[in-house]
Amino acid sequence: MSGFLHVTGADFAAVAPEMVLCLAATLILLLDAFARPLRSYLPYVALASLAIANLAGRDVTGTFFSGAVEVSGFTRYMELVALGAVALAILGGAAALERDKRDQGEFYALLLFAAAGVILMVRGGDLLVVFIGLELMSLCLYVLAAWYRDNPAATEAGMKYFLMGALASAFLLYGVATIYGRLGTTSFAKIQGLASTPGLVAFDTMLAAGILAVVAGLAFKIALVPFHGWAPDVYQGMTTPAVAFLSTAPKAGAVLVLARVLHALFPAGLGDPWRPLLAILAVLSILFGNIVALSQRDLKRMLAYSGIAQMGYVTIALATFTTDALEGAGVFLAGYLVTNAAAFLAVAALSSGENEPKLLSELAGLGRRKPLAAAVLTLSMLSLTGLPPTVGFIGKLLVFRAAVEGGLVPLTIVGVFGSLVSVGYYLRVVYHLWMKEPAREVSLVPDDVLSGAAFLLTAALMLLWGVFPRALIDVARQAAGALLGR
Amino acid sequence: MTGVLSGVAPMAVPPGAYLVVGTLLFAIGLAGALLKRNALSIFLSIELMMNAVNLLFLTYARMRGDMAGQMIVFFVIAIAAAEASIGLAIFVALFRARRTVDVDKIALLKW
Amino acid sequence: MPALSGELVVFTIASVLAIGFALAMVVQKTPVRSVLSLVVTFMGLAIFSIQLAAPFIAVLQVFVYAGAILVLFLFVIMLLNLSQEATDEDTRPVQRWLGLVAALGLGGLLSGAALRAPLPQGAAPARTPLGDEIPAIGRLLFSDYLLAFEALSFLLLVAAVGALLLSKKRFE
Amino acid sequence: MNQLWLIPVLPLAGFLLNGLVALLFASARAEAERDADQPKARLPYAQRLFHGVVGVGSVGLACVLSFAALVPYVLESLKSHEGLAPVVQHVYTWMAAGDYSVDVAFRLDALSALMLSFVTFVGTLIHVYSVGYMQDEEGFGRFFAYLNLFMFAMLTLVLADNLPLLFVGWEGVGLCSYLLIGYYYDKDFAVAAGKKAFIANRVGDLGMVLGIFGIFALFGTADFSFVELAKRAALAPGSHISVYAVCLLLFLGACGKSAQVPLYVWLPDAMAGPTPVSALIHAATMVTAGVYLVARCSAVFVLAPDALTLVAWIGAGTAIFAATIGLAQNDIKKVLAYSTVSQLGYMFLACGVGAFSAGMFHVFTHAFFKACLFLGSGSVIMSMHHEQDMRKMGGLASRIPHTFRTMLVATIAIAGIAPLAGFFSKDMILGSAAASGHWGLFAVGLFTAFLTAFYMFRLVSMTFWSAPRGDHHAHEHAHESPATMTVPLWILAGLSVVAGLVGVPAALGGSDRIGRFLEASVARPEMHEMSHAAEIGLMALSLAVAAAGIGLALSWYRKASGPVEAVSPQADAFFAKTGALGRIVANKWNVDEGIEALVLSPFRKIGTFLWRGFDALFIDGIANASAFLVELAGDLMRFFTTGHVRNYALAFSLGALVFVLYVWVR
Amino acid sequence: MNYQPLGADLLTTLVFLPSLGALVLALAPGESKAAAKVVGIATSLLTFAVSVVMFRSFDAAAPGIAGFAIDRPWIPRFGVRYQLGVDGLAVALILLTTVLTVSVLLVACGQKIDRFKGYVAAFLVLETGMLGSLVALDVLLFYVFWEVMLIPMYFIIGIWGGKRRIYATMKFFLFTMAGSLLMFIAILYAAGVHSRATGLQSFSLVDWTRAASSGAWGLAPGVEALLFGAFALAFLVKVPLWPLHTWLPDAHVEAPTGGSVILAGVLLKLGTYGLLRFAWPLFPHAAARYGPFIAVLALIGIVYGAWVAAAQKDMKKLVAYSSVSHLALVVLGIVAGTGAALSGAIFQMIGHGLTTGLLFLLVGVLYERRHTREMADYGGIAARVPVTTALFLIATLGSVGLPGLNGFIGEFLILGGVFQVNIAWAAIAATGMVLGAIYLLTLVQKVFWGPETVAANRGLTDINGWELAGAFPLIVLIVLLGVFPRPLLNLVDGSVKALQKPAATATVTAVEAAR
Repeated sequence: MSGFLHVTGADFAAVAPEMVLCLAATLILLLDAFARPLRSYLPYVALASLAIANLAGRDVTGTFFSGAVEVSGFTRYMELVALGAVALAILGGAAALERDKRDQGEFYALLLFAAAGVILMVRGGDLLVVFIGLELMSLCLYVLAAWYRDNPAATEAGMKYFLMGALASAFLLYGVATIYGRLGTTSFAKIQGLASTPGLVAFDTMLAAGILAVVAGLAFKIALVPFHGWAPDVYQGMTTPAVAFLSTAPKAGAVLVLARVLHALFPAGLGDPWRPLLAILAVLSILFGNIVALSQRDLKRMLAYSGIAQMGYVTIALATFTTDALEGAGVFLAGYLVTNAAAFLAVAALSSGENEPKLLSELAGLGRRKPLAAAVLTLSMLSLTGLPPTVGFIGKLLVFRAAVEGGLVPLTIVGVFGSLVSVGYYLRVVYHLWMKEPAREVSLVPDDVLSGAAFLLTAALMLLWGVFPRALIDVARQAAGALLGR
Repeated sequence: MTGVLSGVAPMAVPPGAYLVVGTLLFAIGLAGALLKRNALSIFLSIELMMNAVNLLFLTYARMRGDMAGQMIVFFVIAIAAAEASIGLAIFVALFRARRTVDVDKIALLKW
Repeated sequence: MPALSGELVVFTIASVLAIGFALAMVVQKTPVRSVLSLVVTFMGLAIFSIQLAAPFIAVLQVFVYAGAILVLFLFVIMLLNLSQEATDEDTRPVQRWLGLVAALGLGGLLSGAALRAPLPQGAAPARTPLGDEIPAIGRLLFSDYLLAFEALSFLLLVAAVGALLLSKKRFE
Repeated sequence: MNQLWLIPVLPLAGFLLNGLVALLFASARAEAERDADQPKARLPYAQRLFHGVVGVGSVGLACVLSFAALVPYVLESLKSHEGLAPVVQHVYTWMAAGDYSVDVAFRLDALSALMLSFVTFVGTLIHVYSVGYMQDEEGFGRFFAYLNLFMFAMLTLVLADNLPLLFVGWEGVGLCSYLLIGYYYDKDFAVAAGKKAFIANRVGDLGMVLGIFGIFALFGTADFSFVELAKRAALAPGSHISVYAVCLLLFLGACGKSAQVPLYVWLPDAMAGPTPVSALIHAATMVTAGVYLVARCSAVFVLAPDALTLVAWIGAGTAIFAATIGLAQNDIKKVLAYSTVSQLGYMFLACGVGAFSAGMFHVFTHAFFKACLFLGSGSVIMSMHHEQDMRKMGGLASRIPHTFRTMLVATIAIAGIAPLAGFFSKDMILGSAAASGHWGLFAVGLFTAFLTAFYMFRLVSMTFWSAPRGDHHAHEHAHESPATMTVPLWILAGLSVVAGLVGVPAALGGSDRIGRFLEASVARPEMHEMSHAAEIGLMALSLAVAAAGIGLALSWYRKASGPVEAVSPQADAFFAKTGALGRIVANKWNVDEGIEALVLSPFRKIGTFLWRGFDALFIDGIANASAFLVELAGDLMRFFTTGHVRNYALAFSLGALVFVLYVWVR
Repeated sequence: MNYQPLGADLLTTLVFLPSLGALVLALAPGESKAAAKVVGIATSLLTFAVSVVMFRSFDAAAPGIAGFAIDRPWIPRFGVRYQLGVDGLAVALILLTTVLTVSVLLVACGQKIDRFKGYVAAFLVLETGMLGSLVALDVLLFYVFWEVMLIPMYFIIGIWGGKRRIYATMKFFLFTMAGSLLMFIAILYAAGVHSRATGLQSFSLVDWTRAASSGAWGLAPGVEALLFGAFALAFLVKVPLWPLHTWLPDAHVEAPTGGSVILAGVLLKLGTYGLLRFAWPLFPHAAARYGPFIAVLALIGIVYGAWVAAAQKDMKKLVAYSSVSHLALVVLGIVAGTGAALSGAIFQMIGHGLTTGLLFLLVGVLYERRHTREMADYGGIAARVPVTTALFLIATLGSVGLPGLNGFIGEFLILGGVFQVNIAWAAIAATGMVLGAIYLLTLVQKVFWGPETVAANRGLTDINGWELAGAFPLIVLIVLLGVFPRPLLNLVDGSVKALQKPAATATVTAVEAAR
């Protein structure tokens, strides 16, 4: 039983990243409101805060706030992913918002808050904290989804995302309640303690239902079939730079939390109903995502379905649930972050306006007009296809290898079939960019420094990690090891 | 993290009853979420689901004589309020843009 | 024991009310009525909270939910004056029937599970006057739940900003 | 000892020189006359001089070299009893892989010496002849380049010390015949004929190649030392192919090259090429390569008597078959072509009955008189301004006397009238056929002799005697060819008279030198000697038969004065009696039509079907269909995302429900 | 013997030099064609020079794939290595690759090509991919290069191709990828089995071959069959073997000249190379068991390809189908596995690369001028383009397998080797000689001989300097290899011996020595 306010400085140091982000966000809000002339510097403030948060998060480990947060290599990995995602979204977003005359301050602020939420969600050592982090993130995303609130599509996206999100939260909460009821605690540490002593926890129908509810709630954030319905609509309606964030960090966060939950409940490894369950989710997502993406004509929708499929591959790793598998998942997610963000930023740069539909056909002949963006988009398509020498290949390599080692060869076969199908639509983008003459002229925004930087950065990472993956793999391995305590 | 619920008597009503009621309310909320057409009504039903879950939390807490459940409920209520404000704001914006909040009329983004 | 029976009676009435009005909320044609019927349900829930030795929560329940949120709902409904809006009943048979299947199925299964699940009995010291747990809650908020509490504050900030932003008419 | 490899290499050099220069001028000409019609102009004198000198010079030099090499060799071997050891010169190792190792090595022995002699000599003459014959051609240089290349290939074939190298020459001559037949590349029939020749040859070469591997399998080597092994019947142990099969395969190759039934079809068409080509390639040298091959491998064939018998009968069949067709041809070159086929049949007949040296002897003599005939016909054609139809000729004897006389001599020679070359060789063949006891073969041969005599004198009569027909004007202006053409004619005519003397049989007091000379290289299976009396009897018989043929021909055509369409009433009357048979014969037994109907058109049809049907419809069908199905699935499944948020919620809940059930039942 | 011409070790230099040039082009601003010409030609020539240096200093006597071996960790986590090395076979194919790339770029300089810079860059990247897969000894590394090849080729066909280029390029991409993806899984599985069996985490071909030969791998027959199937499928699609061949005609027809040349010249060879390097040595028992089945497919392919080629009206399609037929012969030789057959197969790989490459190059020369590939649109142009005609004739004859040109050596040795194993196979395969003559001579006849029928051809210009420069090395090699095949045969002799040895133990010992 803990006394009154007995938190130490170490506790606050531990949550420094979240605090930095939240405070920076608040600062931005204030500047935006009261220091108009400084507005043009807001993106840089945001970026700076990211840098600071990153530094603040370095080499802290342990549990703090009496178990409310657990900081480890695992959570550190998530921090990097989240910060990276926000950075890219901001870099790419500035130009688009400028072009469309949309308020920016809150945009950055909410992105930072969302990042804080993701980080908190993954660091949470207690289901309650996880839930709060998740809600913090979600609320920001709801608002960002409806950012272009005068735009019918955007508001619709916001509405759909919000309603589904709320439903998912309810399910998640039900699961938390049940777990709490059956195990008497919501703390991962305690749950793991109970679960690791055999016979102590009876996995009866009640608990199973609870766990399932949690899985469903997180699968919704990851957008796995059949909990994916929102994704295409939201991607399509949401402002593109924000999608660059939405489609990466939250998914990654949800995946890691799921891994955390599963590991806490099944320290000895996934048992019978759960591994096949995840396998089913993976197969459904891979097949549905890839096949439906094939018939999409709207770029962002297509990328949404592709994202569903990509998360299917990650789910293969979850189903395998060995150190190698989680390491693979980590690498895959990092690669997916860079690649997907690059793709969406390129889409933003290659479109004439946020309110315009982003049709594949609009890309025709842009290879000549905007070589950099087009090249980056091409590269990311290749990476999503999983072709060497891009990071996409490395991710698939690790995941598939782990799955094969784990005896899930059938899953990998489904996976490669999916990849084969995916060639169809990923290369269609390339075809439009380089091999097709434009039907009509599209007016484009002039290249700006920030997005240019984003493009060079992502391109560099896609290739660098594809050719020299060692560093990335080592980090991911540490993360996985930290989670599984190996 | 725990806080023991200071002295409570053994429950008169079998806890299972509370759980069943809570679960039923959850299901009813779900039904509302699935069957209503008005965005607000749907969200309303979801709020009901949340409250149902709260009931479960309280029941478990009571059964275990444990504070944690109540604390969670406390937070959930707050979060629900926040959600509500955002959600309703979204609905307002939606209504401005589309002159309706009937979700069956709102399917611009599809397929 | 009469006291127990009394508790049981209260429980029964409350649950009938809660469930009944919950159902009413679902079947009501107009949003306003739905909201109002939900108020009753929440009252019932408040009663449960008291019975479950969580009076503070009960109060919150009444204040926040019934008092704040539902009122907010009513405001919005008025604002968009949805009362004129087309009735709220379902016109999509597939959705309706499958929805019922899902809801009833989950409800049945889960409550069945709830009944069958072996429930642990917590330690139960002698009864003390209500309200003693409020200080405990306060203490916990500033000790174990401090982080959550801080996070919550930012969450509310986001909610405020977001709501403000979304309901603004013009862009700057 | 001088270097054998120089002999083939010299013409090769000539080819390169001529070829490059010709190509240069050709492309310059193409540049000059772009967008314009290209007049067929005769080349400037300087160019013709260059090509002529290079062409003739290289071959002539090769000829000199080879005689320098072979004359001493021949004399030596004739002195010695059982012949001289072959001279073998290794140049370098061509390829070596696995169990196969092939050297580029040249060999001079009796056989190759014999071939070498007339190949180089006749070759040179024909080169000289061509200088005159081709003078008006704008492709003069190209022609000589091809011709030189041919000489290179032919000499390689003759001198090769192993079968693969021989095959190089073998294919090389095939290529050159393709190029030279198609020399008039803007004439469809010429090009088609060339292709036909090459492909027909390829069919043979298919057998040839497999035969070579067979030899490898049988003897462990393919250089001609295997002949010695074969003579000792020393087969490699455990070879997985029978001698019989190998012989058949090799013989298939020979059939292709030497135009035996059924692969003879290309040779008549080959006449589309310039006449010197017909003389050199399709009469004197290349077509006899098949006989040379069989003689080379005689020792092997002897090990498989059945194969020999087959060879004999194919030869005999070809001989009479081609002869019958020859009867009814009116194109002067076609007559000669079929006569060539028939004579080649004779040679194989000889080989088949084991008289390989007789076969080679006939090759030798045939080279001279048939070359002479062709060159003569060329001279005739030129004088008639490229008219080849004998029905439009007649009475040219006085107009072109040299041509007439030389051709007459050659005709007598081929008809087998003693003591000209043809008599001895043909008689040796018939003799050995009889000696070997194959009276059937003997009969066929005899009858063929009769036919040969007939159609050859028919040719002479229709061309030089009989009344002038056709274009009067052309007849008036018919003029004798230049010396570059007549001199070779006379030389060849002379040789057709004396060439036989190298093989005068003992019966006539000779000593069959050639037979003894060749013994060193070819096998001579045991056959019981006939008495000289019997031999002389046979000779008399064959002479009589030949005389009969000549007589009939003269009686029908000598004084024939009919119009173009019916030159000789008697002949027509006779053929009318033969009825359908006659028509079929006149129609070359409808062989080409048959091949077209039974082989070529099905081939084309099936090919098109496989392409359009199997590839495009079946395989691609499967590929495209599966792609289409996936697309279709996408186009249908996308509608699960209805755009109605409640459906998403429903999917969510149902998913949860189903999974709960799943988790519980597991 | 490890030369370091440009700082890095020889093989690394060789492989990445071209992409360095590509990088220069990519970063260089502007669309200057001249600059692109200089960079492209210079890079390819330099690469060729490096390959020659390698060839000169390569010790053919040294057994196995030890040449210039490099071995560095790449993904040490599970033992993926940056392991390069060459044997005679690889050296031969490398030389072919570098030569053909030079030719292609030279020809490109002489023709009108839009987005020239990208064109050159694509070919340079492609060269890196090809060379990489030729020198990679680590199976995964090989797979990486193998896939990298797809991308530039996809662009080459897709951007600079003909009318139906998109269909063609997608077909090419999907067919090839479908094959290789299964191989990918197979590789991972094999690695797993290997590490469990030997306790050594490695993707190195060397280790695997050792395991396979020493039986330490201990693959169950069924498993080995499946793995072999996956590998063989990937490579046979690339070859392509009947009935997996239908992508080839489309790809060839639609590809630009250079694309066809490289496709026919090198990419197809990488299929057979893969068979020789991986499928056969790694899974000897399965190869032995299922070889005959592949042989039957090959026999069908020989006849089928030739037969269909004879029915073509489009020059490129005809040549493409001829490739199907010729490569099937190579596969047959590989299956036969005797010394002669293997040498012949390898020789034929090179020979076919040169002859067919030249054929496509010359067809491209005509296409550049008349923008049609229909034979009917030509005819009787010999007098207009004498030089082209002469070159085309030589290429054709080389392809027909005329003795004295390179085509014959390969054909002869393959047939000879097959004959030792199975006379019937040899007999059927030999029909390819006849059929080949039929369709190729028909091609020459319809295009060059005959009367000049089409007026448009009167303005036809002969092959120009750049194109001639591109074609020249090929002609020279075609003749030289036909007359003096020994150097090449000796070069590959070591590889052949290694392949003949049961499960290629030579490889192992060699690289042991190299380490």
